[in-house]
Amino acid sequence: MNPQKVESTTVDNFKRPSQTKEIWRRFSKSKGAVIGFVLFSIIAIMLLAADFIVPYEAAIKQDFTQQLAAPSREHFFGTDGYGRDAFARLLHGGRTSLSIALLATFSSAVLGSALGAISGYFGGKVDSFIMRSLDIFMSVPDILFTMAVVYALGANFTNLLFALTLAYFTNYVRLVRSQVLNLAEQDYVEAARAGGSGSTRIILSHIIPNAVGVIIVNTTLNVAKIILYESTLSFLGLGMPPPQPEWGLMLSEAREFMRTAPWLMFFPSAAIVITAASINLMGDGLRDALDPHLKS
Amino acid sequence: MYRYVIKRLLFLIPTILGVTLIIYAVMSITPGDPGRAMLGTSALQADVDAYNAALGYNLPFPIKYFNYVKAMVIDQDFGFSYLTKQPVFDEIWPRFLETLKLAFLGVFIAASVGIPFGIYAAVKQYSLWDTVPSLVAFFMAAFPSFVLGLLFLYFFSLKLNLLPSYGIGSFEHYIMPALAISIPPAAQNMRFTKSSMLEAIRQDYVRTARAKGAAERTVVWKHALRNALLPVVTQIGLSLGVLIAGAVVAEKIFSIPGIGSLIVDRIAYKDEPVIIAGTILISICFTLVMLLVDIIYAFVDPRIRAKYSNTKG
Amino acid sequence: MAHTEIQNILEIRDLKVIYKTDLEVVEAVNGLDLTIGKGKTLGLVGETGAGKTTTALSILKLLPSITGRILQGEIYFDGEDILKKSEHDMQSVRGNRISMVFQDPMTSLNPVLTVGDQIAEAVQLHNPDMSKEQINERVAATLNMVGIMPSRSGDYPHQFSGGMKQRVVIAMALSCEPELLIADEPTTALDVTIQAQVLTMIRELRDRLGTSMLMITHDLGIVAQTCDDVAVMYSGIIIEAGTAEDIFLGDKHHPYTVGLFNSIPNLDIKSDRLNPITGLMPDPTNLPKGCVFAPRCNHQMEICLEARPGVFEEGTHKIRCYLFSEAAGNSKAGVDLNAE
Amino acid sequence: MLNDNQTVPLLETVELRKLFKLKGGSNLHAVDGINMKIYAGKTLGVVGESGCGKSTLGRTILKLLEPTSGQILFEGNDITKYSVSKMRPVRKDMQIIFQDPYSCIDPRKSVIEIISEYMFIHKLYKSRVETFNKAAGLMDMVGLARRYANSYPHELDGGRRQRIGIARALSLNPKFIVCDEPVSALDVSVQAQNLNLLMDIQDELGLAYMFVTHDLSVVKHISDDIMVMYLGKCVERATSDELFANPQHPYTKALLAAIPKPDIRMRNKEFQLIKGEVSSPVNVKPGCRFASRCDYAVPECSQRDPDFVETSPEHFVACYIVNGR
Amino acid sequence: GQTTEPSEEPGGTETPAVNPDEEILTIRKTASLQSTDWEATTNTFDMQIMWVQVFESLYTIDEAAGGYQNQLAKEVAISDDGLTYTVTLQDASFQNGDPLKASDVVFSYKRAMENSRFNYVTSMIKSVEATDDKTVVFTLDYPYSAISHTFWSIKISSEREVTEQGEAFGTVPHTAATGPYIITEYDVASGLKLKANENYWKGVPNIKNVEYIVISDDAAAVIAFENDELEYLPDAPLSEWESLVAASGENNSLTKGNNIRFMAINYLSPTNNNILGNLKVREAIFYAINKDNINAAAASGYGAPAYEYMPHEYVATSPSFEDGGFKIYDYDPEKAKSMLKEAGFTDAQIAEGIDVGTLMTYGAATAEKAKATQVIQANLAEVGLKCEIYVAEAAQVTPKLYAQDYDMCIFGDSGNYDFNNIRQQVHSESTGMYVVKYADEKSPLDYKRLEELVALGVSTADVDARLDYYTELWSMVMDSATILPLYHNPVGIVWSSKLDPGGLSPTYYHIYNFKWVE
Ligand SMILES: Nc1ncnc2c1ncn2[C@@H]1O[C@H](COP(=O)(O)OP(=O)(O)OP(=O)(O)O)[C@@H](O)[C@H]1O
Ligand SMILES: Nc1ncnc2c1ncn2[C@@H]1O[C@H](COP(=O)(O)OP(=O)(O)OP(=O)(O)O)[C@@H](O)[C@H]1O
Ligand SMILES: [Mg+2]
Ligand SMILES: [Mg+2]
Repeated sequence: MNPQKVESTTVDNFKRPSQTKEIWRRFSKSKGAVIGFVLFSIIAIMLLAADFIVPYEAAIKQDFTQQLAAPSREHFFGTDGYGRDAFARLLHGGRTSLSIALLATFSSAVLGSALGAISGYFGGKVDSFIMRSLDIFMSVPDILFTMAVVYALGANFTNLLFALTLAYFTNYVRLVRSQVLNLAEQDYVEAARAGGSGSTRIILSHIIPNAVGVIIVNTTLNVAKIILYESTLSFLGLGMPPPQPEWGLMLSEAREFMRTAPWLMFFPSAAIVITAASINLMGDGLRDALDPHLKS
Repeated sequence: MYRYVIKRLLFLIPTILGVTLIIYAVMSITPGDPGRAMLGTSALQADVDAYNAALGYNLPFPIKYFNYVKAMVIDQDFGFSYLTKQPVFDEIWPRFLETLKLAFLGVFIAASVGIPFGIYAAVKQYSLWDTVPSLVAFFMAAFPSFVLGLLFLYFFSLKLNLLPSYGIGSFEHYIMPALAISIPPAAQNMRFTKSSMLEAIRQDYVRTARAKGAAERTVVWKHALRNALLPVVTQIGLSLGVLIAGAVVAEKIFSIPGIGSLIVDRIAYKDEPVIIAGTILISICFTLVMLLVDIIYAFVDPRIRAKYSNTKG
Repeated sequence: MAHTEIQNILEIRDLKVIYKTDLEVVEAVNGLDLTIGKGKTLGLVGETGAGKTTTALSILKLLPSITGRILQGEIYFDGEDILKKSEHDMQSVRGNRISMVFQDPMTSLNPVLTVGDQIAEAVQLHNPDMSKEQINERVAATLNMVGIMPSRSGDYPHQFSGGMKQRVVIAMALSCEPELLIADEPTTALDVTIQAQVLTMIRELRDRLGTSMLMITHDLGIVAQTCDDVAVMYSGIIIEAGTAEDIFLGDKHHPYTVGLFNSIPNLDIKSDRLNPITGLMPDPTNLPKGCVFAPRCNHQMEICLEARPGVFEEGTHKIRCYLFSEAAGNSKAGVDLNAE
Repeated sequence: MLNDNQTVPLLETVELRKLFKLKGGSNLHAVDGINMKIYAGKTLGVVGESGCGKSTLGRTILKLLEPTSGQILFEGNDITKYSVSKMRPVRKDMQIIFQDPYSCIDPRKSVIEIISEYMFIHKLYKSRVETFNKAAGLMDMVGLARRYANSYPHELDGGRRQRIGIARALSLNPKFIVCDEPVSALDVSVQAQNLNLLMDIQDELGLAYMFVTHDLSVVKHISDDIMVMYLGKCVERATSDELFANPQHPYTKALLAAIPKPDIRMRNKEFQLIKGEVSSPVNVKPGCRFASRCDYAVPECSQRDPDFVETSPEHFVACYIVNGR
Repeated sequence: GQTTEPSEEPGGTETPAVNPDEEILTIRKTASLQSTDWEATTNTFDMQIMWVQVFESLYTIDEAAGGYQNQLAKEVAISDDGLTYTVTLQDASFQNGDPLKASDVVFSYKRAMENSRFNYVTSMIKSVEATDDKTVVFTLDYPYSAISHTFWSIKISSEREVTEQGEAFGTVPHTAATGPYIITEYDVASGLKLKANENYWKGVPNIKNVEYIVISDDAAAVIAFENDELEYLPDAPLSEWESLVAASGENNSLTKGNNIRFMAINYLSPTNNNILGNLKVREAIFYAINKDNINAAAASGYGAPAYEYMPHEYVATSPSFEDGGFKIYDYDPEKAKSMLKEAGFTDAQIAEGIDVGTLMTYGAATAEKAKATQVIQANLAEVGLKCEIYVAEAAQVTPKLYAQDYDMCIFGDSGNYDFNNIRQQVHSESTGMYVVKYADEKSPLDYKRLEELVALGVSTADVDARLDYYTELWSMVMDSATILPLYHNPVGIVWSSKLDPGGLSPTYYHIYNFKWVE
């Protein structure tokens, strides 16, 4: 064989033709997923560009001459009990809500996946210890546990993150553990061992990349759940400290003006529902795109 | 099978101990003490200390934990509320039943609405019966219970004056809270049932049933459904957790004397006996429900039943 | 078709079936003609994806409702066009007059119902007047027939071995003494010794009940040992059909049939190399314009790439290939199968 | 068929045993005292029904499973007790090809990456480019067009995927390959293509195969020697021709009789059936494992394991009847 | 959703036929009752029931009349030195039928004096003795002008019944009180029910049955009132006040109440190099605060800015800001900024924002005190001061206040009907002016003089003299810029047209005075 020729036919061409493309193709075939993606993109862009749309100042600037004003050209979504612009608060509050949700999702995914991987991979005593502890841990209803933690540590960004992480990591432990157990049974893992791969290499180059799809899907769907959960916590008075706007807190504040200024409740509700729904739509689309079973 | 059930019931013991430990640990990092909370700022520190000492509050954590467990195990005594001096059990039990009523009503609605719609959507995939409910479910699944609760309150009590806005007693009192907490899980159940059902309908044995000449109804109800419901049963069991979270909120909004809102309120007073006993009670309930789910599972699926009857000891 | 006397239990004409998904259109069956004589067993042979199962499902009108679609054709069962029947009418045909045994015994039985119940259901569906006792007797008799103790009718499928499950499936299919039995690769999932048991049983029952049968398989050995007639399927088309003698002993063959025979190692002759067909089946979402086999054929001619060939008939033997059609002349006819 | 000068087998097992511990303390006898020899450049076919321990045997020989007892001698060295690191160089010489073309390769890696993986593990070549060139060469060898180098497995059909597995197994220049039903999942025409490929490679590189299958016509076609397994035990072993010409164990006979042959003279002829099905390998009792299904069984059969006796040169049978006790 | 239209029909205008014996008076409660032992009730809602309707004390309060009056005490004789109070009891009887005896009073006082919670009203009592069945003699350590408040605070219970019930007392319904209403049901699920004490020593109450309904959510409570499910709604949610006014027609009242919110600054806080130790900074903070905005946010604008420690209208000895002559720190952001400059901060530092630490309060995150923190935070930001908000439950905040471990805090104090109350707050060894510990070397005021003034005020019954002392005292406190009264939280009450509440008592209503409208 002629190495020169080989170089020109394969090696130079060798790139990682991403599977992302294929996944994207399938993802974009699903109407729901595209709607979700577009919606979420709009939301994300608006939140990212919040500072350009309306400055943060407007979200915390109190103006008692404008207390509880109805939606108008000046205040698209009206004003709240402090005369603060509800539109600005919604935009900037979304940033808080979403960043907590994203961070909490991320940290719970990392913590849970690590524990799940350890449990699934090492098996035996480690596995039963982790799983039994988890059983006990999970028998305390999330909401009570999270509330106790937030009460104990005080309500602020970090503690909220911590509490949400603790409430959500358990999903991942089970998920990743079963993935690892399942993947470890695949012939290609055996093949890698037959080729002389060590455990580390197998985990890093075979098990993790294959488990990642499922984790990503789960993670996406979890973002929506956490947004809802977080708003519930806020509603119970365990959310972010004021004056920082946050959707759940806005709702919680709006509750007493339910009859005098119903729009204050309407817009954050809509924001939560639309965001959560759009993420769910994307998650479903992603799951279908990543799952070859549903192809036919 | 019964060996398995006993084994699972025995696992309640470490569960209770673990739950107690977790809650104790969390409470021990919470600032404040019951004495100060009860006696107020103007009380002398010495009095506060005496108050705490009388409660056995100042003991070191392990001893306190041990004493608690001992009392619980040996005397089935959960102690007295720091706040009301009532025996904890007397205080939490009626509220627990209230929450249970609400949560199970919620489970019932979530299941009885979600499952049939899910089945129908799967059977009539891509028809109006699928797309419309699926879309509705999509949005409903994204509603936090408290938003629903507030909206219901606004429309049904305030605007239409159809339903009572607070309290317990008649069936009407439970309509709004039960709906508020069960609609999101109902939507989840519907989505879950639908995909599970679609999966089941694809199976070979369903095709076999059709090939036998079974009518579509038989195929769906007799063959596909029982298999499709297996994962749904688990899902419903798990949704009890979601419902309990919803119940805390609903209890607040609709003024229902439930255990969730009780625990929330008592956290503010560091009323540990109530918080711990309440949490244990909910955990036991949760564990039992999960056990029930497994038993139902075994009941419906002979393969699982066989697995349990084979594991001896 | 004015039938005065029907000799064929099943006649399929120019059947076209597609699967339409969001992403693509699979042309699974592309103008298939098939005939099964009364009391005969037809072996339908073909590789994975040839469209065998699709054909079988079309006969029962059990194609996946959302994706599968019959585009054209007629399927005459006992002189009546099945495709014109309503779903309700089909229900009395299925299981009663035409039964089907599916490929995989492990998944063909409902795991949560007892075996007895599943057989009883089949019986009851087509004998609605039967009493409970009568049905139970029938179930017991059916199980007996396939060599399973009737006392096991209360067991669940997971308590049975693969072979027993497949026997149950067959028992179920035969419990109403259908006129036509479709067996879709009834033994592929089984070990050879069990396969032999099951095949023996099918043969016995067929002979005893006088059932006509469509035996779908990719194993030429099974065809040789069980079938009267054979149809070879490729990419949704029957490319060669005839009596078993025509196919196994005849001297004219479609090049694909030749390749198929050359691919199986012969137990009797020791050869160093096999002579398989090169290449793969065409993509069913993108079929060639001409003969579907042309891209792999080593007798390929220009015309093969342009249009589908017609049927060459010689008695009972039919071949769809230009090698034998008048248009192409007979110059290359007589590709020898038995080139030993 | 064996040359006298090939006295040292490439691979030999002595009383190799692999038990799986099941929940509840029972043992599953997957491989139960196998003695076998494979010589360089030769193929040993292993046949037997599903679950009889063929795959387990293959995996145990490669030490992908830890043997319970017995010895594995590779080129005369006992590798049974080798540690993971000591095994590593040996792995270059012993490879495996799997049955399922769908699960045997990592779906997230491109073809060239899969084929190169082993070479990277053993750092056979200095640079990436060199390794990929080698891999491209292997693709040529197994008849995979180079344009597939950057494809992902799901874009390929089963036959091609199987070839990726073959190329990967060959990448380390092994001396011995366990082929665990490498063609049974494929269509006959593709199966024939791949069988030809395996035989060509053997001729070219002088490899030894242990060829696991349940398809007797395939095994006859490819093997020099054949071993028939039943419930973890070897019941008969002989050269391929000898076995087909002169099967002795009742099970082997039944197995051969059960294969449907593409010969219409056999139409509607009775199969020679054996009753029942393979029993469970859990906590097996001593005695011939086949006794319960055997028409010729005598009481002794179920009392003590029959010895593995050489009835004619290179033809071994474990049966009281055949061996005349 | 607007309720401002005057055209809207007020709910319940029709006069229903009332059978007074069967009609049940329904009153809202936000949470279930803590205990049936008056000593164990810690929140206003429970005290409104236990301290007024069920139990009685030697004195009672009539808010409408603005003072203390005899209740179980028929006559009180005070010795000249002001150290001995001889109380003659009414011919009253307990709900269990036992006559009220002096020994019951002694028993009740002794029991309360053992309870640390009542330290603030009992610490001056040296002894309580019964000289005969109807006479109780109190001996004090020092003259105590606010003894009336003590006589009101300590409720009298039946020695026999309390002793008999032992541990269970408080956890079950009982008849150990003398009040007009008897608890008939005390239960989580069925709530709290009272019935008229037919043998009440003052005469049979008009309203026979009372039911307290637990409604934790304000919106639900308003809806319930509008739907005629509640007849009396004390502490009506102010954000819904307009709707309630519309629904109740004439039957509503909005009063200033005796509840004031304060902001305290911990001059000892180490935060930012003890920045709060700087008087100018504290003054700047006070000048920056806009009390009107706080009122608008926290009390929906129905409250009033506060300047005093006690509402002058309620307590004659409380100095009024109009003529007290003490600093009142009216909103003046410019002045605040200049004070900061005086304190040595540069314009750059002010523009950048000066960290003054945490503003703490307790309650729910959306409750009124938390709202006040948000307004203050915004106010401070305007003048270049940065603070963080910490809102937590009382169990967590109270110990911090006690330990004086905070920077700034907002707390509420409801009046004890005498400015004298301040004595407890300032003098007590436990805390300073509730939360500011003045008895310290670094004290920003002459704390010795402060104590002196307290002592003087406590021991004189002369209202004018006490007003003078307290004016001086309050001026000192205000000069120190450590405590700032913020706003009066108003009390809104609405009631059904079926009901005649017979005069208004915003804090402690007396159901005994209520009547059904015929
Ligand atoms: N539900 C479906 N949706 C889309 N395509 C399908 C579906 N079922 C079958 N196909 C495609 O239709 C073609 C014919 O499939 P069919 O199952 O009829 O083949 P077969 O001859 O039975 O193959 P096998 O031997 O593997 O059973 C194949 O290309 C297959 O991929
Ligand atoms: N990891 C394992 N744990 C427990 N039992 C196992 C394990 N792997 C295989 N077995 C059991 O060992 C026996 C032999 O299995 P093996 O896979 O070797 O059979 P096989 O002959 O290769 O069968 P097939 O033809 O189905 O591939 C079977 O009964 C199987 O269930
Ligand atoms: Mg098929
Ligand atoms: Mg195997």
